[in-house]
Amino acid sequence: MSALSLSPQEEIIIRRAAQELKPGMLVNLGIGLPTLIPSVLPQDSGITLHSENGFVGVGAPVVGTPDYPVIDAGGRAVSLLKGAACFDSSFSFALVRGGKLDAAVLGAFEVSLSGDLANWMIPGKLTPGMGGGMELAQKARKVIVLSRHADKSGTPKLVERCSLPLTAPSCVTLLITEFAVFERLEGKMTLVSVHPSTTKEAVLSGFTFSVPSIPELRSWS
Amino acid sequence: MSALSLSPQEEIIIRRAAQELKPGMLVNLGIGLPTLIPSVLPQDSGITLHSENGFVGVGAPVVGTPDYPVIDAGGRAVSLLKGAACFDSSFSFALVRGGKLDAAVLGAFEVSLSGDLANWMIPGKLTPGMGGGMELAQKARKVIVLSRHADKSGTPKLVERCSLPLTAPSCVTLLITEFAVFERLEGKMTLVSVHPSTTKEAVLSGFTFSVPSIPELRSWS
Amino acid sequence: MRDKCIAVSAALDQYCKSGQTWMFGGFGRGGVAFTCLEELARRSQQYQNLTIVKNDANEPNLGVGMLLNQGMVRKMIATHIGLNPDAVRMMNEKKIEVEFVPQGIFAERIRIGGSGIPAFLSDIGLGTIVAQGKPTMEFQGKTYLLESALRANVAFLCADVVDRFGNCWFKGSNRNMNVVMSLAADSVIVEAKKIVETGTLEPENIHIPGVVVSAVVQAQPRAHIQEPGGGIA
Amino acid sequence: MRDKCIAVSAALDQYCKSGQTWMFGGFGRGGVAFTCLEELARRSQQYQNLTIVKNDANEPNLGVGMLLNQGMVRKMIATHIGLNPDAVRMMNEKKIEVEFVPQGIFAERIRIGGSGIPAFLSDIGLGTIVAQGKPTMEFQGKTYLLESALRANVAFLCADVVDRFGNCWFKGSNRNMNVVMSLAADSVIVEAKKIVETGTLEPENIHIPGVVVSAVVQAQPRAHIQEPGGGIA
Repeated sequence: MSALSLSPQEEIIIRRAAQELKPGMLVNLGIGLPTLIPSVLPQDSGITLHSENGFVGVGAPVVGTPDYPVIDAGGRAVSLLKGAACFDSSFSFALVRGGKLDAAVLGAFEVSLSGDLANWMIPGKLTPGMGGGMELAQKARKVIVLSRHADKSGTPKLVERCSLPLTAPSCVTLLITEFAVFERLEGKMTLVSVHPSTTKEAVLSGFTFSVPSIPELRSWS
Repeated sequence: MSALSLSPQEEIIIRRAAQELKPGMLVNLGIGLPTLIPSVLPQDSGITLHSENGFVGVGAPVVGTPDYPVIDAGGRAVSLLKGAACFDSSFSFALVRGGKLDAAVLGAFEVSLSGDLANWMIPGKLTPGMGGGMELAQKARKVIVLSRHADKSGTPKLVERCSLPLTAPSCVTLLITEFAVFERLEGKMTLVSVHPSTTKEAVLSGFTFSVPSIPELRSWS
Repeated sequence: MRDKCIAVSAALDQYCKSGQTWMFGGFGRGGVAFTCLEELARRSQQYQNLTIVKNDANEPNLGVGMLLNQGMVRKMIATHIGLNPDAVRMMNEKKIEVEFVPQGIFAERIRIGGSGIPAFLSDIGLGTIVAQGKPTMEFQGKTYLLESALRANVAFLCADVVDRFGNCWFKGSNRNMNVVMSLAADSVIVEAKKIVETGTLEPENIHIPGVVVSAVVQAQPRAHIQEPGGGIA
Repeated sequence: MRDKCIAVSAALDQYCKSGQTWMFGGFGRGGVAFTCLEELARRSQQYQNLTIVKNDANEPNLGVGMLLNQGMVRKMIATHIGLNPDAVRMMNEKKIEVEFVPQGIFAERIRIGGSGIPAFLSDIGLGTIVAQGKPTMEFQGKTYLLESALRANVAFLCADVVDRFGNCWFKGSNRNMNVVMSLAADSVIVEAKKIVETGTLEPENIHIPGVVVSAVVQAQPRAHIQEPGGGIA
């Protein structure tokens, strides 16, 4: 579905994320990794995708002219599925703030132990504006964050406290990396599953602070 | 255009009111007398009529089935003019509150000297609710009130102070009766024109309080 | 996309409970879910103590008027009930409570109720009895009323055309309050005389996207409406 | 109904002045009034010190990016300008002021600006730097930001089809911010490649009624856009 080549780690992440999306759900996929989830979903997944610039029923990317009239929020020309519906921006965000989104799948710079998300700004370096990210992070019923487990220097993306400006506090439901799934339980991001390539101990020992885990980890898939 | 028979007084009122409506104006016509104005307008008047239940471009009444899909705010089946546009109630009143209505033509129980309008409620007798009347009275750029000059007992509809609950305070631009036109000038309803059938003195002497007038009355038509 | 067509009775079984708040689209007779209303009125023993949010009260024993005549309603939130003398009488006899809201504010309170906005500032009704007892606040040197969101447990809508997923299209003036209500209720039941296959409606010409719709039901011909001329409010 | 078609230059002469606030519909490249923007940029000496309200900053030297590159803009109100590195640079060098607004709040502030509502309560951005310095208030036991209306002197919209009276229809995702802006400006200029006779569009399928439109202008083919793929924001 996508022309982008995926690293093995990225493929692990999006395949694990795809498991969280069930038929009948209305889902918004953020720019980057989340956009690639449809490539690993079955053809008729029963999942309806929301594009915050004004429609539900996002279909496959198409090769469009520069003025192609249907683009997703990432600017890609896309098709509309049968049953798709278009609307204006105010209705689109009424859907979001009104709690109609079952899930938003987003990227992250940092996720804190309490589920804060920082994914829109690096002061002095990256200041493009928040777009629709704050509403999505704050109002989707389930906020699923996809991220490589650690940055290039080996520091995990799950941090004790975010150092970057927040997108929304205490909003992350699930953080999925190539090694682990963390779920916010009793207000704390908690290890609930590890990929077969690693172990609970290896994951937990990678943090400089204490990360809770459930006694019996769930199987990865 | 209408099957309703008009009294001579009513015809005087609506003909005088029609003069206030100019090509290019967006106008809402309240239930009752105002609804009859189109019957005295030229075919292509250039005036666009707004129906607050959800469209602009109200055309002539039609003989409709009980479930006819286009009704005006008075419940009459009507046609849509070429160029008409339908919308929902929230957009319809966004137009009204946003100041896009050039004029609203309304009925009245009472109009006060300061331009207060009472036309929705007679406590203990008539309590149907205000419908869209408050927004129309408060937000149309020009509020033109049509009324018989006096009630059956001879008491003028223009009163020193309204005794009935207000629709909106200080909102009336023009009050048109079969004898006179009053315009709100410097905050007071002021006699600006009398019908040829009467005189300035006759009109002014009909009030138990002082009604201002302009030195040189305007001609009726 | 999912086929949401079910029988009226199944929809009511699934979504409706006694004591709830229900919204009904419609202005007078246009865009009113008459088929659902008839089935609801048949269940007058089952559903009591209801709060009804509709622009108007329809007419005696018609539409929401049936719920009133069946004694199912505790409170009505409306803009104008003049075409239903039974409703006016019940209000005056204090058999029902009626909250009147200016029509545009009615639409807007429902719209924000469906938009995650708890309140907005308005100057509509200032200086009238409508403002009495309402919270006010100063903003940029002027006084405003603080108008709060309206929501419901169930919204009953009536479209002219609906597809099996719930995408709606309205003819003429039938759209009225239906669109704002589609977002402002926990469950949304749409009835329409014409139900089409999903994908039939042009995506750009859809007035309510099916994603907000819980169930689609077949509207029945309204044989009981025999006199000519539409009702109003 | 009145024929509002005029030349782009005539529309600008009539409605635009230096120092004004202008709104532009569009999300990335979709629904952007490129023809008006090119003529505006040609008049860079005439129009200075502008406040621009658009979802994004388009791309360098494209769309509203032209106004930025021509030095016409004092302030931008936007949700995301990441696709225009020139805009980011000008912001960082403090050559322009940028106010970032979350996208749905951006749409809503414009919508209420066109609806006679001065402010609304919102919890979007609470607990982030977006909330810093904004007025807050308590409502029903919770804290909210008070978000104020946004309006402009002129709104520039781009429809896919417009009739001579100004009734607009948008394809796909081109509608975006155009609808809310149609009510929120003193003057509204609509451009479209396809201008049809009034009465051609179905009344039910019109996205913006012509009554709010001041002028209709012919959009020109955008020959300067040669690379494939749409821009974003």
